[in-house]
Amino acid sequence: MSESEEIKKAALSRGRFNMLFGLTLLGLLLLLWVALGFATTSFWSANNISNLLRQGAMIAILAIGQTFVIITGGIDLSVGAITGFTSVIVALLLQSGLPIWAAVILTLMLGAGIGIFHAFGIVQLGLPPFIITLATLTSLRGIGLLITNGATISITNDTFTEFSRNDFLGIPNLFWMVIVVGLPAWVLLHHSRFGRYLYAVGSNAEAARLSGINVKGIIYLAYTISAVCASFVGLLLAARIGIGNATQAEGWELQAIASSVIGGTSLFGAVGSVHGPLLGAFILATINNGANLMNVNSFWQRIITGVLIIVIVYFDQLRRRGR
Amino acid sequence: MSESEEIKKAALSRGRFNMLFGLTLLGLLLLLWVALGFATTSFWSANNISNLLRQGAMIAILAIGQTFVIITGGIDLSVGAITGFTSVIVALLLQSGLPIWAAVILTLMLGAGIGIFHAFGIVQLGLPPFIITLATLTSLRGIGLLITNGATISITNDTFTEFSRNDFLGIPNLFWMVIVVGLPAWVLLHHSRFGRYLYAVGSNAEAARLSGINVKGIIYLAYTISAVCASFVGLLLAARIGIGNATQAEGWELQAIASSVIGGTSLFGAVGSVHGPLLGAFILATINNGANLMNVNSFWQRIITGVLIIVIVYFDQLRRRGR
Amino acid sequence: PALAQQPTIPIIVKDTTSFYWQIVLAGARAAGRDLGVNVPELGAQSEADINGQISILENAVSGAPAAVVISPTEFQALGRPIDEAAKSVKIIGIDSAADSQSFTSFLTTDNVQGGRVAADGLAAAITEKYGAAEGEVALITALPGVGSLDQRAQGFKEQLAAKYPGLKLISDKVADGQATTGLNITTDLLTANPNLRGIFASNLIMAQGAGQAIAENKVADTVKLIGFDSDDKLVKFLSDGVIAGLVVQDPFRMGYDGIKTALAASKGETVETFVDTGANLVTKANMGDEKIAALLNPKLD
Amino acid sequence: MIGIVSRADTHVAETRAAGPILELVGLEKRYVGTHALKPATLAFEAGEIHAIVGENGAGKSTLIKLLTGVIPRTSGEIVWQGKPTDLSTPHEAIALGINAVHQEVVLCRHLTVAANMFLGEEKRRFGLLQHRAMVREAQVILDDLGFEIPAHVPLGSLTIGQQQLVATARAATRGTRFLIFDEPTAYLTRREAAQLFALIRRLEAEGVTIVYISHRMEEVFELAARVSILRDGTLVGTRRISETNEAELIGLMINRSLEQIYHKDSFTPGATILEARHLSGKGFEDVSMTVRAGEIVGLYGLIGAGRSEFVTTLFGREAPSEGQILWEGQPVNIRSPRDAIDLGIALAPESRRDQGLCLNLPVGLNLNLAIYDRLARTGLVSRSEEASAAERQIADLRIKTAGRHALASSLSGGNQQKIVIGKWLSHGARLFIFDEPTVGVDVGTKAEIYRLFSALLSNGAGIILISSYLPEVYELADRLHVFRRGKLVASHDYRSASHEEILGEAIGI
Ligand SMILES: Nc1ncnc2c1ncn2[C@@H]1O[C@H](COP(=O)(O)OP(=O)(O)OP(=O)(O)O)[C@@H](O)[C@H]1O
Ligand SMILES: Nc1ncnc2c1ncn2[C@@H]1O[C@H](COP(=O)(O)OP(=O)(O)OP(=O)(O)O)[C@@H](O)[C@H]1O
Ligand SMILES: [Mg+2]
Ligand SMILES: [Mg+2]
Repeated sequence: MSESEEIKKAALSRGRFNMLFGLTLLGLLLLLWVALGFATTSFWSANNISNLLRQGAMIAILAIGQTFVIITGGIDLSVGAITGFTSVIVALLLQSGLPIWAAVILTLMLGAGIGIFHAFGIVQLGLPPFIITLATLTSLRGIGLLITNGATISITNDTFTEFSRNDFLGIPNLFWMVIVVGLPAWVLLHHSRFGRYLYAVGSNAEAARLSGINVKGIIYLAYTISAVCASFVGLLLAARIGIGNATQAEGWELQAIASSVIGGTSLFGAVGSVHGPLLGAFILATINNGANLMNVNSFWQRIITGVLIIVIVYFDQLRRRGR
Repeated sequence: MSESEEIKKAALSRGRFNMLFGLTLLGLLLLLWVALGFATTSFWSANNISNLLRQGAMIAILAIGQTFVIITGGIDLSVGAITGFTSVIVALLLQSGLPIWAAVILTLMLGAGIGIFHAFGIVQLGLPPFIITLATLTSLRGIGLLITNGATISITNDTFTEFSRNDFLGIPNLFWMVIVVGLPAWVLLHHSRFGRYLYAVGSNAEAARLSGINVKGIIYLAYTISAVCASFVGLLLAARIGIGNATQAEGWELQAIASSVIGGTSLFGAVGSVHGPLLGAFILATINNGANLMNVNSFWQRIITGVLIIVIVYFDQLRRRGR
Repeated sequence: PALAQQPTIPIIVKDTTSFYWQIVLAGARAAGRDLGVNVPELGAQSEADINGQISILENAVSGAPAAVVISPTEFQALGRPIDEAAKSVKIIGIDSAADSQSFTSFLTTDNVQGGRVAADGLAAAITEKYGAAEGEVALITALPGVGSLDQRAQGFKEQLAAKYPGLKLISDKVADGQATTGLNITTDLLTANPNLRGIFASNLIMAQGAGQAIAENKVADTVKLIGFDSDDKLVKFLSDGVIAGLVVQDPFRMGYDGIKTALAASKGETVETFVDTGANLVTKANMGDEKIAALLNPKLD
Repeated sequence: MIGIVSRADTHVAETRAAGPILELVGLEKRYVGTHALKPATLAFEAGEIHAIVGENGAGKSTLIKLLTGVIPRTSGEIVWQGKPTDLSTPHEAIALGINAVHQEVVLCRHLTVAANMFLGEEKRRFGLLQHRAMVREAQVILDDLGFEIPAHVPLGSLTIGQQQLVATARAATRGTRFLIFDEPTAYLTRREAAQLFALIRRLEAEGVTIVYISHRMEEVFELAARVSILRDGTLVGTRRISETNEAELIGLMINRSLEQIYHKDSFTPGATILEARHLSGKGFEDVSMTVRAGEIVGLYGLIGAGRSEFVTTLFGREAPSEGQILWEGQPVNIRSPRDAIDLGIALAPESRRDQGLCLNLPVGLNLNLAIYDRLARTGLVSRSEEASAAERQIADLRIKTAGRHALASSLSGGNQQKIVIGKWLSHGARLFIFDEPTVGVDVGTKAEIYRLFSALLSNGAGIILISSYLPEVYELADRLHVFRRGKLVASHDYRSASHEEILGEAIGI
């Protein structure tokens, strides 16, 4: 199909998709939910909805952080490794007797440090984001394994571990954490100067520089946010599984990036939102949850996930072209 | 340093210094080799050099294919999955009694089919390369697991498996395969007009199209090359470990991309070569081989790999800027 | 309608992509057919994915099954979630333990014991060749941070220290789960340590890689390899003499008996609280035994 | 009239009195391999309009980049109101009140017009952006300046000309005291240029010092009080506008005299090459015209009149919605640029950045891009032919570059434009479409390009020439078509109508 045909087709579908336009990805997610409600008896049980909210929460938070980086035109491959690594750190700190608040703050500061290191590598050493974050991905797993000697550190602090299981106002704490991260992220990205500058840097770094924007500072900001989000997820993971283990969260970076891209973020930068990645993460979580409930063979589950990713993104593309 | 200066310097280092750039990564590789020669007794044994050449071969071939895709500004996350999947396919074909040449050809054709599907998704459906190849990554593993039920298919055809063990003129067959792939790839990328078109598409697809280049065709070409390389590696893998198993080659896509980037390819497209990724792959293989020979703790090995990646790419950047 | 009346007992394994767990699932499937139970087959996509298994457990429980059969991926981490789940359903554990008192019954191969069996097998093979249990040996683990693999390593090392002081563990390698990595590590071990006499590759995929390296370098005579679990590739290696021995468990029985016990427990019958399904050393000598042969060639359907 | 330079108002009196506002003392810039600006000493008087002229690659943009902190200088001093300053970052320049509208539109395509206009100086309340207030205010400014541009759309959806206007509006409203325009009218038509000049006069009245770079001499004479001439990186002189003339300036610029810029040989038109019959498409409607061998068909119109859309449709970039294209009398279906090129059509597009150049690839590759099927007859690219083809274009068009291996991005704007044209000269097409071919090209080279047109015509080719610069189409076109809002509203033979008539038809009065 030639581009002109594409344009024509887009024009034709404009009308039809104008309705869907308002629904967007949220509509797709709800559609999935309705379908699963018919297909299974247990999907809409309170219990399962809680589970679903819990299951999507961690990837959702990673995806939000990742989105900040992608908007600047970069990528952060290390988020999974940071999550695993910080789960070890917080476990060690808690086991050493530190109060929870201190352990949490120290862990988040460590996360910030990793993010700053990434930005340093990119800005000062001129390394491609892919390379520096791939290197920390490898190294952090190594360091985590080294200090634990490959073992798991159990967390005996029950207040800490119970947090991840409990609810507040009937909504799982883990999902509240998505809101706790998402709301400031939304304000920052869509309603603050820095958010604006993130887009500007991703769109045209030279133009941003000529406008007097501190481009390097913005890059530091983006990578720090991503790494802090990842270490925050490390805390949640440690609380949820009750241990610190350096090999956890393997491959979550790809899931986070996928959530972000499904949510409409462009890997070329300058396009993205906070709600998109959230929806992306919960769409992926719903696919898994639904497949489990419907007792789909786990091999089929992979195939279906792959196909659904294509279908969802394809329709999202169509809708956006039709806009 | 300002962007314009960088551009100017990059300009000078291109072309005339392209050769030198290749040589200097080669210099780094040789430096590693000399250092390892001093650090261990067995590094320079004929046996170990053979091993090293074998160990780097598969990632090197993946990296070459990947480079074609990256030069167009895309990415192929599916290469590891294709490798695992095609190792299953060739094992099944061989076990069904097909002669080797037929099994090989069918497998490579399947690989080409996957590549064409990727390009179809990108060109016709307008999907981002990241998404479509992530989707096939997931689905192919699922399909491979489904048809094998998670088991490994042993290959009883000894001619096939011995190929990966044997030498020709004292050089391991696996390394010959790197040459068999690398030489045509080099001619194609650096000496044919398609090579020029690949760069043009990666630099500015619209300008390329207005210059009469069949941009879609070039994208089909790039993804097909990458997928065929990956399925070729699937053949080599099956021969080397004597089994077909759908979960093999996990994470190799990242290793291939890393090799390519270490070899000077830019993830923004339009910059890359054939010799760069080769050197990148063998640098990574050398790090692992050396660490094994020196009996470095496996956890330290990860840390060292990460650090060395940073150091190597940093020095490479410095040198390129310094030109 | 028949299906609707059937009780549902999901089985949750550690990693659906590995052959070992497929045999467990096959056992469970067979039990489901024989006993009229609906058996959803669940599991994470990697033995290292603790969070994934917790989510799957939560999902399984919210489907209100008659009972749940689970093989906990990690001792500590699965403790609480299992306690939580046991509040609403009966939980039967298989293969590995968890930090929980809530199991109604537990069927396991002791992985630590499996590691000891491997050490014994390696010592025997080295003694047979060199006359004494002496010399350098190495250990290759597929992935870091996986409970069962760590237990095998632990049992192996303990047994070496306790019973075979002559065997020196000179290298303890952890790979990334890929057969090629096992292959490369083994080749490099052979290069760096010409006096190496034995290797323990502690799971299926590592044994395949290591076996290939032994075959490639034609050192089967001097370097004795012990693997863990089996498939036809490894059985061929064993009969060709490339591998000195395999430690095999009885995954089929674990799956079958797991469902059977769970069904009984869900009906309120009393069940045995602990069953050891055993780990056996298979060598070229005993691989023809009927019982062993059944273990080596489990029927998947 | 509202004071658009709000912050500068208070300084008017003071700066007027203070003499030179900015001085260069021995300012110098070297790139590896290029001495872009040789030590230059020059003083800008407060409140004056100072023009800078010079050939492509003479160093004009380099000078501007130095003054705005975009690139670091090699040596020399910049003195701002008597005090030497660093000016090592754009931020510093902006803080002093130095702003520029750069030659290439450097704004963010993904952001809205309003966001671009306020970039770096967002309006906030309680730390939060005031999205609506910014759009509203941006719209007020745009309307006040007479630019018909919506403030809420993404910048990337505008034409380059419109983007250029946004950049101008933006630079003018930032508390500017020293404003530099680097070829601002390159993409503008008469009407927009007039709006721009009005803006410049307004700024002048408010006491802003203006540096104005242009290749169009009449603009220099219309606006400037003084003019400085750069040649090959050297500042060769400064003149009061009242004491010089065009010939002297051109002589200083290119170091030789140029009798006439517009070179026109007359050929008897041959057979019809291409005919468009009632062609409609996105942006244009019911256009019919013919192009014959040996003639130049000129298309004139305001920004967005639909000329580019029309010719890119001829070139197969988009499909027409109605109508027919005939090639040498035969109806043809051109579905892609490839089809068009195979027929024998060549198009040098209007936007060199977006459509014309692969900026991060070498000059040589860019020049040869359209002819690789010829350079690789055996399948492999002939390195020697590749080199000689590129070298020939570099020499013929006098492209100023470190060599064919230099990246296209390292060339000055006008030299980049030469690549866009040069790419097609050796192609051997029968119909050449040049969309704004001389944007940013210096007078000397313009003359060369016009001479090349003659050479193409004498070989039996036909040319469609689009220009927003009326004198160019007026002096060169054998037949001139005027576009207005997507329609072909008038046609004239060579010099059969006056400038004013044509302009009136284009605007629609
Ligand atoms: N980033 C760069 N790297 C290397 N050389 C450069 C770079 N930018 C400009 N040059 C060179 O510096 C010289 C002056 O360029 P400059 O852009 O100042 O010219 P100009 O007078 O603005 O020309 P034009 O009228 O074509 O815009 C040219 O020879 C150009 O090739
Ligand atoms: N951002 C936009 N969104 C929608 N339509 C646009 C946009 N920009 C331009 N157009 C429309 O496209 C049509 C043709 O524009 P085009 O650029 O072809 O005109 P042109 O005569 O070549 O003008 P220019 O001098 O700017 O090149 C016009 O009707 C214009 O309104
Ligand atoms: Mg310039
Ligand atoms: Mg135009």
